[in-house]
Amino acid sequence: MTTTLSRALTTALHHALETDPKVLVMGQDVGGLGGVFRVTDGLQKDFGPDRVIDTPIAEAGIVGTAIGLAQRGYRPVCEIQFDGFVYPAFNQIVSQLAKMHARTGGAITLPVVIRIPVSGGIGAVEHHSESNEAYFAHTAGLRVVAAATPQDAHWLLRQAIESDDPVIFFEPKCRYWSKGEVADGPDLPMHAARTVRPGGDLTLLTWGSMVETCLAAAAAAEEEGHDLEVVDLRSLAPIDVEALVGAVGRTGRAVVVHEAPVTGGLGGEVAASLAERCFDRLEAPVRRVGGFDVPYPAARLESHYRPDLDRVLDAVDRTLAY
Amino acid sequence: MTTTLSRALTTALHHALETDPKVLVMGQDVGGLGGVFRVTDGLQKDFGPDRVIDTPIAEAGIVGTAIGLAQRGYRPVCEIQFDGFVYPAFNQIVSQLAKMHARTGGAITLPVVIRIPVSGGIGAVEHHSESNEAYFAHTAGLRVVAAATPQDAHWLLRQAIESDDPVIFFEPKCRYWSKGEVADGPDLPMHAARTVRPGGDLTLLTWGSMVETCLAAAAAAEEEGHDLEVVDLRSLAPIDVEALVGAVGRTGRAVVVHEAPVTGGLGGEVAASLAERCFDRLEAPVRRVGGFDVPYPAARLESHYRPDLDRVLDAVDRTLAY
Amino acid sequence: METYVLLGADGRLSDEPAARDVTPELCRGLYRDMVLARRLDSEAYSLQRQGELGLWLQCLGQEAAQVGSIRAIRDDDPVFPSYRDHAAALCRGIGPEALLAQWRGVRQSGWDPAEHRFGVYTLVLAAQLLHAVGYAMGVQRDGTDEVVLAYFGDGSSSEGEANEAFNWAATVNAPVVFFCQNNQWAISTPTSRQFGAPLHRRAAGFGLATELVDGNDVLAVHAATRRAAETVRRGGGPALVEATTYRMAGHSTSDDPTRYRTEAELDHWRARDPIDRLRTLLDREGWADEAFHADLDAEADALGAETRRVCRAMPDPDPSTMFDHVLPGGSPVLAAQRDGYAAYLASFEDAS
Amino acid sequence: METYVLLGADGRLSDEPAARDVTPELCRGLYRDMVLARRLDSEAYSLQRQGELGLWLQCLGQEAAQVGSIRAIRDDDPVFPSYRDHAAALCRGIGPEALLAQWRGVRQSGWDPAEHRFGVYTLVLAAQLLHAVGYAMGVQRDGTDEVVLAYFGDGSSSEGEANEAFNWAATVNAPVVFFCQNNQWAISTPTSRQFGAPLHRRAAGFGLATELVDGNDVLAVHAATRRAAETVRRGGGPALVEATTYRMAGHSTSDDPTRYRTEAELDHWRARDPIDRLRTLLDREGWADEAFHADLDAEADALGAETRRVCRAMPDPDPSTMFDHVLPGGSPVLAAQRDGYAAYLASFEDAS
Ligand SMILES: Cc1ncc(C[n+]2csc(CCOP(=O)(O)OP(=O)(O)O)c2C)c(N)n1
Ligand SMILES: Cc1ncc(C[n+]2csc(CCOP(=O)(O)OP(=O)(O)O)c2C)c(N)n1
Ligand SMILES: [Mg+2]
Ligand SMILES: [Mg+2]
Repeated sequence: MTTTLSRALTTALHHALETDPKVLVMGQDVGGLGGVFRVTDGLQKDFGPDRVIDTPIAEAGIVGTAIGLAQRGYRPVCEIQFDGFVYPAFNQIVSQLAKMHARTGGAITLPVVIRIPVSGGIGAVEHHSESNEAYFAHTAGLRVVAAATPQDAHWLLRQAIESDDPVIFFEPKCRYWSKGEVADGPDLPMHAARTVRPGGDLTLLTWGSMVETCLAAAAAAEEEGHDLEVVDLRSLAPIDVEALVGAVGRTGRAVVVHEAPVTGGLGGEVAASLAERCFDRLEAPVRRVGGFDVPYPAARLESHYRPDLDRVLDAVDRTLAY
Repeated sequence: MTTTLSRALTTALHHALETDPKVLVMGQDVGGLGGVFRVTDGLQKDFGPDRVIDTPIAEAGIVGTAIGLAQRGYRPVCEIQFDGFVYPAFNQIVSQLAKMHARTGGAITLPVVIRIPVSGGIGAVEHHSESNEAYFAHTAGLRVVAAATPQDAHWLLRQAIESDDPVIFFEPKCRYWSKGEVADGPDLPMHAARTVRPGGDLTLLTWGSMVETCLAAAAAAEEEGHDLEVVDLRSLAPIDVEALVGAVGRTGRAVVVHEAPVTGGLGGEVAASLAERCFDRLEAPVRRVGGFDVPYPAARLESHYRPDLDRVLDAVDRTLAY
Repeated sequence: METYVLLGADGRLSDEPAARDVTPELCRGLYRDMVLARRLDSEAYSLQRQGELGLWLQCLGQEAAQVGSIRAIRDDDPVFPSYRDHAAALCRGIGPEALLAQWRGVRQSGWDPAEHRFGVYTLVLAAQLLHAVGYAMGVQRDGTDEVVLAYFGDGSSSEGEANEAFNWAATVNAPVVFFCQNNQWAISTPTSRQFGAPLHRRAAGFGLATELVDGNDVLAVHAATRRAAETVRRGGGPALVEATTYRMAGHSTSDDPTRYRTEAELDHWRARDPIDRLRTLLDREGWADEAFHADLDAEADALGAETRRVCRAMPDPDPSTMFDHVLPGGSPVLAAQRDGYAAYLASFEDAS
Repeated sequence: METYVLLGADGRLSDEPAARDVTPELCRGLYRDMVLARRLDSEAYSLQRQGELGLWLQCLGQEAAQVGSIRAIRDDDPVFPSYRDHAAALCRGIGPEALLAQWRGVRQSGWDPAEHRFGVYTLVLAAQLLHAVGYAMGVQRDGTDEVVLAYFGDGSSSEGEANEAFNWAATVNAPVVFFCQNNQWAISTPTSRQFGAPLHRRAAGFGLATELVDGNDVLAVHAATRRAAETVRRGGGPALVEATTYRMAGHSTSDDPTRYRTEAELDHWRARDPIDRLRTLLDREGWADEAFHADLDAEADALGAETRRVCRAMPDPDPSTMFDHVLPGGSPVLAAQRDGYAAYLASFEDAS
């Protein structure tokens, strides 16, 4: 079935609500409005306001009550309206959601999913274009995934809801309206990286909104005779390190691409792991392409802030030329 | 003057309160009690409750009102009681404190210092031993420093208070009672890394609570004929990359040591930068020694969680043997 | 608590004592402020529709709440706004260029807060309320008598930070007036799903002095805010004014309000339009002549024209500005990134 | 609002209607609970002083607030405690091993919440209040009639999350009773620096049903909590009980309360000891004979002995347990870390 990434999420939520009476959807404006990105469109009509819950504007409250609901046996899927509005919930996520299973010696499991529309590229005002995956990926006790395609949006979300792990689920908002195929079943487990495009000269490692950019860069590089591999990490915590090591072990060259500021970003983790694990195979340093160490700029500058085809190719060229 | 790290902080605060009427100290129990670690001991007596402010228990409130006070021309030094209690303030720190200067095009400066007792090693209960520097170091717009000695505790804090930047100031709580010399003036600017011990065979890169551990490891390694260099990063954002590159460029081998979970930790940033910048000089992969990807464990296990001399030496041996 | 009204929906003044303070000058001034604000708002809306702005959040319908309140405080009283407070901003001399820049995406904020004693917009709900309290603590320490005014919405009141601000202010007796524009909606969420008891009651529970006022009655808002501000100024402790009003437009230009509210509800509020209401009074009392209205029309037209002109004239910022003002103390890492990016951009020019 | 009292500081029952429900059995039961709790508390304190526990937070003086409230709800009513609620925990069958494990540092929590319908302690202030509300929303959805009881302290009430919980509960009409042990202090901070108006008033402002009760009067606490719980159970919406009590010990074994409070204040509260007060009633009414007291002493001694024994017997956990239960779904990265660390540890054994 061909559908948009946004619609692929909606059908995943619909399926989960339909098959498991314990699944709940909750967040600001997820009901009658269907969410500001319409991902929950129609769900309240079909499942009622007790299962598709319009919450007060209180992000700590959303995650905190979801934790309580999960302790009662429910499986809440929370929507945070925009990436920049997850911080009021940070305490509940980092100290409660992430740690509860471990601190109770496994007595409490919290199958809570937190959906976060993430990253830029839609010309939004401030606080609406943050790429904050590194905060969560560094937090032990969370599973963090990033969907880049309708197929992953649908199946990763279903897997996330079915999983007993607390999952931070990132949706690249600039890709909500992109279309793609959704297969009848998942092709990969939640934790696996995917080789989106095979290639022998260099591996581009990326996720979320940048997967498409990297594919475009690979296509452009092909015209210049370079055969780039593109790997979508999908799972940002835990990272499928073995798959990355395997890929870069073959090509010997790698560039990591993400939207978040490079410094302290998850690209550092990827680059450091590869530099350690592929030390003897690397023919050039692992370069990172990402946002600058500045607050996400005003919309008219975002094309300069976000990595684009040219900036990716620039890093690719340097790496190939090394 | 020889004094404890804790006392070196107290005298720095005392000096700041004395010389600049705009400096305020605020936090939970900082007044009559002098803070749970007694860092603010005696300050309220000397400067009164309007300048050394016992606040309600509301961390967002502490940082949020500090932002307002700074807009009014004050220079608040906030105390967060323990590392694990900074998260309720995360929204104010990440979206307001860090971004205000940039989002107002420089119209507003926020000379706010947030002091956070950090890391483990004191046998505390949960949420009292977090090493959460990576969250802040990844946040553009913040300066992040970590003191490891009385000298740095005193002078870094004075520099932080004098600086117009918002500064996250980490104090290694297991070192509060360690003594050391405090000189009559600062020997380094706030952003500079320090070579704590010179050495030619391998560079240990570390900060905060682990500086002492690394020095002990270097001393032990010396007995086996290895000449280890120890570099204290001091500034975690921005990192003094050139100094690190210089050091590792000379030794050709490096191990990064910190208490936080390795995955997504700041060690990844350091290792990735070195692997990129010292690619041709590195004779072995940059190894990282840190906490495991688990919530900080119960006190009786913390000696297994925190890097110690043996774990550092293990990584050193592997790196030297590579 | 009864809603305080001075000028009924029918445009008649009540016999409240405060009605005696209502002068023709006051009414003409408030009327002018509201009319100009509405014009700016509708011009900005059109500009968004033409693609000149990325987004716009209209203050349509809330002019009385904003104008009435900001005109009730002193010019040197600092204000911490939310993001829909264009009418209030205009009263503080913030012009269309400054007001539109953020929404055009050329800057993250439009004006210097110190110059206008009016903070930048805060898009993260309720964060500004704590800043206002902190600022007010500064006022206390300085021993001056400014009153801090902080705007927020009904929906924002559910955030933990809003409640920390109420409690903190009450605890330290901060000179702040919290002003809630309860416009009935937070995007698609009605107040019934936002709180279980009226906000003004909650505020009283925190120990704040409270006013509940008809937010579409600019005279009542003015009188109530003045009362609240004067109590605060005299050291009587913080206050909260809840103004009942209505967001006549969608939440933003991205919103589709027909998905969640009815035409009947809109009609109900159309009949309570704050500008029409004051106009009725002006007309009945003969407090504004034709010349006044003609001048005002001309002024509004000029403002509209200026709004269109300055909006279209705003150039895209230079990419290097992205690196400015990140850390006042500067950073070699950032300087390297700025220079590296400049060199990278230059490499394209060299190539072409 | 007047403080509700049934048993005066002099140990006399008031003529309140609820006093008629006071039976000798009830009093003996509550007395026993309080005496046992105090013994456990003091044993744990001693164990900490001997270095057997890393830390202990005493509930000394707050036994009536805890016992009275938890005995007023049903055994299947879920409880979300704070961290000082040992008397309540004991009433739910949580024994000394489970209660001390966390403070000895061998586990992060002591018991299975589902088994005791008593959550694990929450050290991050106020976080548990939102969990309680969420759990109560689950109760609503299940259509059952449990009432959720959530404990917190006066200081915790300043946190944004506490206020989000009050507001959220009121908005969704969640079946929850918030129970505040207002023990006058939050470490060194008195309530006068924590809020500007009494908490029960704030709670009413949020739309919660409220009770203000003498927290050292176990009978009043029992009656007030029962009243609140029954309102909630009947669907009357959430409630908040504020119990006025006193933390007789330091905040924790790391605290030095002489730095911030006076001996006179302690004396005032010593005269209001909740156990003595009920003892006076039991004695005057002849509701407990010598045998009862002898049995109770023996039971307390046995509990004390058991506490010392199980505490000292708790072994250090195996390092590998650190890696258990991080993610229910498991993780290859974590498994590799666990195996790597085991191999590392084994390398020492091989070496020696
Ligand atoms: C912390 C946070 N959460 C969510 C949002 C998204 N959001 C923007 S406006 C809005 C509704 C606010 O309603 P209200 O406070 O009543 O103000 P109004 O828009 O009605 O003026 C929401 C949920 C946000 N900006 N900040
Ligand atoms: C979020 C958070 N901030 C700060 C602390 C540190 N702290 C622990 S107990 C305490 C005082 C709590 O007072 P109260 O709520 O009255 O409970 P009590 O200790 O009196 O029972 C503080 C500030 C914490 N545990 N959590
Ligand atoms: Mg609103
Ligand atoms: Mg207390």
